[in-house]
Amino acid sequence: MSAEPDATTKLFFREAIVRALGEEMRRDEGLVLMGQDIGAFGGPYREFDGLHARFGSGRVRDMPVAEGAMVGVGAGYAAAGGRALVSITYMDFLMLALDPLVNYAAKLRYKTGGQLHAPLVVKTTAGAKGQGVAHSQCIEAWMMGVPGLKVVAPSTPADAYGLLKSALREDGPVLYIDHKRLFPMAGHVPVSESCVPLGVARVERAGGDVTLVGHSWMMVPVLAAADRLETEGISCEVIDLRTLAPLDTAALCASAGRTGALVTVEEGQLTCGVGAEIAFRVHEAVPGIRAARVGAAPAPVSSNPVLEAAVVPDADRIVAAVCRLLRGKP
Amino acid sequence: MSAEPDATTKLFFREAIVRALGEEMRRDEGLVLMGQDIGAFGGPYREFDGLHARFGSGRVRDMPVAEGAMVGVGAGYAAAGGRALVSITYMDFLMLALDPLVNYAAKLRYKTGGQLHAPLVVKTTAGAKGQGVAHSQCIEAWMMGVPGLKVVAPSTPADAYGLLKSALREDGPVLYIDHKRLFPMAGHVPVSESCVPLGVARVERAGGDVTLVGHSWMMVPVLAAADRLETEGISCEVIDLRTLAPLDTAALCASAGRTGALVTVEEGQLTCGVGAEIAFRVHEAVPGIRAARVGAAPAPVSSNPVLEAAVVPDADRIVAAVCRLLRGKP
Amino acid sequence: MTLPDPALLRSMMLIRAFEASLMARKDHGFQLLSSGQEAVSVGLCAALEPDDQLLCSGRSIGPALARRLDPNRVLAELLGKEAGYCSGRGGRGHMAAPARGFFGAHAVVGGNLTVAAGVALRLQGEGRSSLVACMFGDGACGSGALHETLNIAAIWRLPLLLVCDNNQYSVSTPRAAALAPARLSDLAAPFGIRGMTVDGMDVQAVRDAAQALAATVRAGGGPAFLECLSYGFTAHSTSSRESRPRDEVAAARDRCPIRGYTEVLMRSGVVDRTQVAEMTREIDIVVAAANRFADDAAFPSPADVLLNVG
Amino acid sequence: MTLPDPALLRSMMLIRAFEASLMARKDHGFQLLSSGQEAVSVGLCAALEPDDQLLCSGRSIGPALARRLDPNRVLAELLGKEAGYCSGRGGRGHMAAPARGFFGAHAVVGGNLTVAAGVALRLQGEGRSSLVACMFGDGACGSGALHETLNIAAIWRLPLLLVCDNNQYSVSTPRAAALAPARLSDLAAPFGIRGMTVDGMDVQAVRDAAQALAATVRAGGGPAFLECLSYGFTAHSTSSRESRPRDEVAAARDRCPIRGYTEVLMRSGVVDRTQVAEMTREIDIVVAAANRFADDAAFPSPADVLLNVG
Ligand SMILES: Cc1ncc(C[n+]2csc(CCOP(=O)(O)OP(=O)(O)O)c2C)c(N)n1
Ligand SMILES: Cc1ncc(C[n+]2csc(CCOP(=O)(O)OP(=O)(O)O)c2C)c(N)n1
Ligand SMILES: [Mg+2]
Ligand SMILES: [Mg+2]
Repeated sequence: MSAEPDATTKLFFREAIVRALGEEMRRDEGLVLMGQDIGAFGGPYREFDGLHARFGSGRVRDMPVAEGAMVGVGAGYAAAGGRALVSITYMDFLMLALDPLVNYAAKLRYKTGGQLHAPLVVKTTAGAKGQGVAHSQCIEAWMMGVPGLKVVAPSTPADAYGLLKSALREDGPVLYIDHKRLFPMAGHVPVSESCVPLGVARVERAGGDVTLVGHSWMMVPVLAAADRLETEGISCEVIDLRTLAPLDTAALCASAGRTGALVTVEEGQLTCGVGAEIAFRVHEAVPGIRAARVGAAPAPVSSNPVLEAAVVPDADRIVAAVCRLLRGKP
Repeated sequence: MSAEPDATTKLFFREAIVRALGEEMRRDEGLVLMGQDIGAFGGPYREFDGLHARFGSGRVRDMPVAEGAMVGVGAGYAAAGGRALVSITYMDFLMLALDPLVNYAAKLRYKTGGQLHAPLVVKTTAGAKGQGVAHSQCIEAWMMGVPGLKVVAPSTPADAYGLLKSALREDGPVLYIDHKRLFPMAGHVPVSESCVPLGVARVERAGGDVTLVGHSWMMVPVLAAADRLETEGISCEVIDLRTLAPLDTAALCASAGRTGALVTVEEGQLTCGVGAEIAFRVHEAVPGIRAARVGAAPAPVSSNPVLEAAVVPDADRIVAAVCRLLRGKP
Repeated sequence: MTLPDPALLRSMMLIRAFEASLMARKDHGFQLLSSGQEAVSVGLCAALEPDDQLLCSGRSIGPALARRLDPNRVLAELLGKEAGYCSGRGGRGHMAAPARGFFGAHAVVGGNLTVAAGVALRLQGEGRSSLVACMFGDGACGSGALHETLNIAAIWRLPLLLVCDNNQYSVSTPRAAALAPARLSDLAAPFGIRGMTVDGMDVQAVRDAAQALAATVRAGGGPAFLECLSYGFTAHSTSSRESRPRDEVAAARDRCPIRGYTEVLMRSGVVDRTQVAEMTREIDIVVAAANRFADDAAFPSPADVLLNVG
Repeated sequence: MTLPDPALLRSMMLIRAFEASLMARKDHGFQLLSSGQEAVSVGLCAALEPDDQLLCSGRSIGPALARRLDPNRVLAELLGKEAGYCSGRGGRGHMAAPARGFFGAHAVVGGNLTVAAGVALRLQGEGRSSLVACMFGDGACGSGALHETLNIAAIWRLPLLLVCDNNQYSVSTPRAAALAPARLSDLAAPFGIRGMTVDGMDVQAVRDAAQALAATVRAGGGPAFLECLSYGFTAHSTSSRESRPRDEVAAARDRCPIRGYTEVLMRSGVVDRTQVAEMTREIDIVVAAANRFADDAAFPSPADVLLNVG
């Protein structure tokens, strides 16, 4: 009883992750998962649920609170012929592991003249959800310029499933980013096993007046903004980046070339951010394009509900940015 | 016998640093310097020469190879009412210290509602000079978007002197960046004590056809390129950023508004880099501006002399980028 | 060994009642509680002087109240109100009141260790006999920051009292599965740092050990390491699943530090049943007042989001 | 205790002569030498099997040659030539030849420790009796990476032999000023890891200790920690000022591991003066050939700058 080729099933985001991990664990006996509380506990967001029972404590490894070592051990294991996924609970703590990730894993293939490479996925969770200044940051832009490192950040269960599987088949390190607010979301995922290729953005919605670009959780306010703008007669083309490095420049330029206007949206800081990079590339390819960007206010993200909301972009701010850009209002 | 108000004296870059540190040490008894081999040894580039002898081992402290603790201890000392300068020999190792710098020091004032702040300067050295993939990186762009953190990167002894002094009088953390190739350079420094304000770029050379923007060591190839372009009839306005955060957006926009063309130059990676940010801001203020950026090739910086040179921008590449931009050649 | 002290009991009871009232609120948000582990904060704070500084992990409610912060402002801070110590910006993870000897919490596991060493360096430089105490969990002992801190504190003989509140778990991970040392205080030995391990459910044992170690630290003897074997009565956080064996939790509840110390005090005749009841009533009043204070306090204005950034 | 072995002498002499020839070149670039410290690499490598993996710090010339890499390709790599093991991309700081049991150097101090634990995890999973040896300096003992590695290696009983080549300095900083422990091998004790400290100027002592510890590691006994007390004959790097006391350096030269071991071998009758002279001549030929090989080898083309990035 095989499923229709494009049949789908409904999964929660965290279930899509469990499924991708389970399939890849079965496919590749060398793959080990390492992280804090990912064993019998099933992961902070149950995104590792059941894997410990299925694959045992040799392949699903709880680790001490030692982020530097977690990524270093993962990199060494991967470089020695294995494959590792290391879970860094929150992206803020990735700062503790940038030395092994950036100085070692991302450069390994280059510096050894191709003798070694590190098939390592560092999986982490970004974004604000009431946990305060050191548990809320989005620093993916830092990683987008690291030669040898790829970066993905899905916004749907299907992409989480498909991108994670692709990431787990890469030769070099990949940073895979979830968002705290995505885990409880549900969505349609293909019934049959499949991958989503890295480096390909998705046009989430076609439109003619302006191109809206986002990734991860920001797709939710972006799509809400597009709905509202529709009612005001503004037709938005919405692009979900999915992969941040390498950027799908061609798709972005093609869309912006059609619409003539670009608004980038990110939850992290704007300065040297995702939007700055996209805008530069689009400007080069589409001279005269109008561009605006929406991102965090330049402040830390407090656990304070009022101030957290004041920092993080929402549909209102996106709508306002689009209107300002299109109507030329200051 | 007091000096003329604008009398200058010739100092090597490293001497300018020693002078700034010495003056500020005398001025502020709470200031301590911490770093590897900065004591009797005088620092990797002799940029701490003589300070240990003058101020003693209580205020000029050699530290173990423990970058995370170095910045954490410096932050705690500063937050408790002192002031600290922590020397991280190479910027690559700043990755080991981003947790205390970004997650603690930069957020301290905000998260305590103004009760505490960390007058901390993290001094480090960026850039390529034959030391290989983990001793050559320029990651200043990562730090430019961190709320609560300032970033400076002088290119002359006078600015090193004046910016370091200003940094050492700030309330919050400042990342001060030298470059390996700058230390042996000499330049004119004011005889009388003075500071260079943070946040103010310097127009290094006036011109009418294109604005060239750089910082740190890149000013050397930028100025060389401007010389060569002059002979080809292209007049360059050259801006030295000096402070990367906060960016002197007004000065950049004013110049680019006059010239109509902008070329940014940085030694680090282009993606989400300094140039992307500058270009976005200038585009917003000067619609229709033509912009190009020059930066590292997307590869690690090998110790290999041929490949290092192939990655890092030089005057040739800057000249080519300017010509392409102005002549509209692809 | 010092005498039984009803102030210790009151302090522990305040923490317990305060957290119970917090949990009874709908708006409590994401919290890490100290209930069950009160003896560690309270025993330690009994050894601290006003000029000392205390730092802790994100499990900050016990330490903050034990350090005698105003419960009104603590609760306001936890709920994000402007009247909180950090104007509602820090919350539980970053609660601070340095003017009251509480340099503060930091929610990065192990992240406050090196900072505490820096604060200790400052106090040392000022030439006073004050010390810095830094509380952290067993989980933090897996992090390299502890090693770097021990080494630097030892070579510089910093006035630093490291206090490991070993509640046997890092989220779901049992301490024995995550950490190789037989006793976590053994980690101090190679650095020539004095280490002790005590029953963290016994407030008097904690206080006596903390006082003994604090005395050597104050006397210029350099840092010390105190491990307190404790156990939390609730799951890791208010949003975590409970994963610990039920009978293990029950057994820990049988070793309740408050009940245990009440018995000690009554047995030694320092308090009687009436006085304990009176204390309970008084604490209820304090806690109720804190809740009213926090309710009446305002949230910050979103317009102030950029205040105190740089 | 095993018998005196002329192969150990030859290996040390090769390192010494190789580095001398490198220093005689104008184009030597930025190097960290092993001269004076040859006994550590050579003694350790005598305890390694072909299937083991060796990792080291940026001070990689001694370890690479002791691990029997081809001197031609080592020198080519140091000089950035395409014929080097890493096609001239790694240089001294990142020399690697994993197919020959040399997983490689990493120039971040302490940076290879956690990586080595990961390699050991892989070998463990493959169920062979191979081990991973990781060499690092005394300076690396200040870094938290060591603590995290010791702990993880202990709880997972990894086949990891940690070898501290304690040359008494981190650049200019004396080990005693930077590190509190009396012996650096003491750092292993809290984790239940076996530690030993030996004379790192005595190749036989290093070999015997490494063999003894390697045997327990191979037998599944978990990690071990070997500290070798050594001393470098030249300044930290080819571009560093010498800052060590002159008489200290002179005293260390008196303990030259090569001279010492030559005497041992001659005294025990294993070699005579003629054989040593013959060895010297043979090594000179090898070193001269390496220089010719490296001279003849080409630099990479700048057009290949993006090769093997991702
Ligand atoms: C560096 C870092 N890694 C992970 C976390 C997530 N985290 C928060 S609390 C915690 C448990 C820490 O355990 P322990 O130190 O024993 O403290 P406890 O919660 O038991 O008081 C973890 C892993 C964190 N905050 N910081
Ligand atoms: C993390 C880091 N910090 C600083 C440096 C700069 N550095 C290079 S070698 C070295 C000395 C290390 O001393 P040790 O570990 O004893 O090794 P040795 O050079 O004595 O062999 C230092 C500080 C570095 N490479 N990495
Ligand atoms: Mg715990
Ligand atoms: Mg050394």
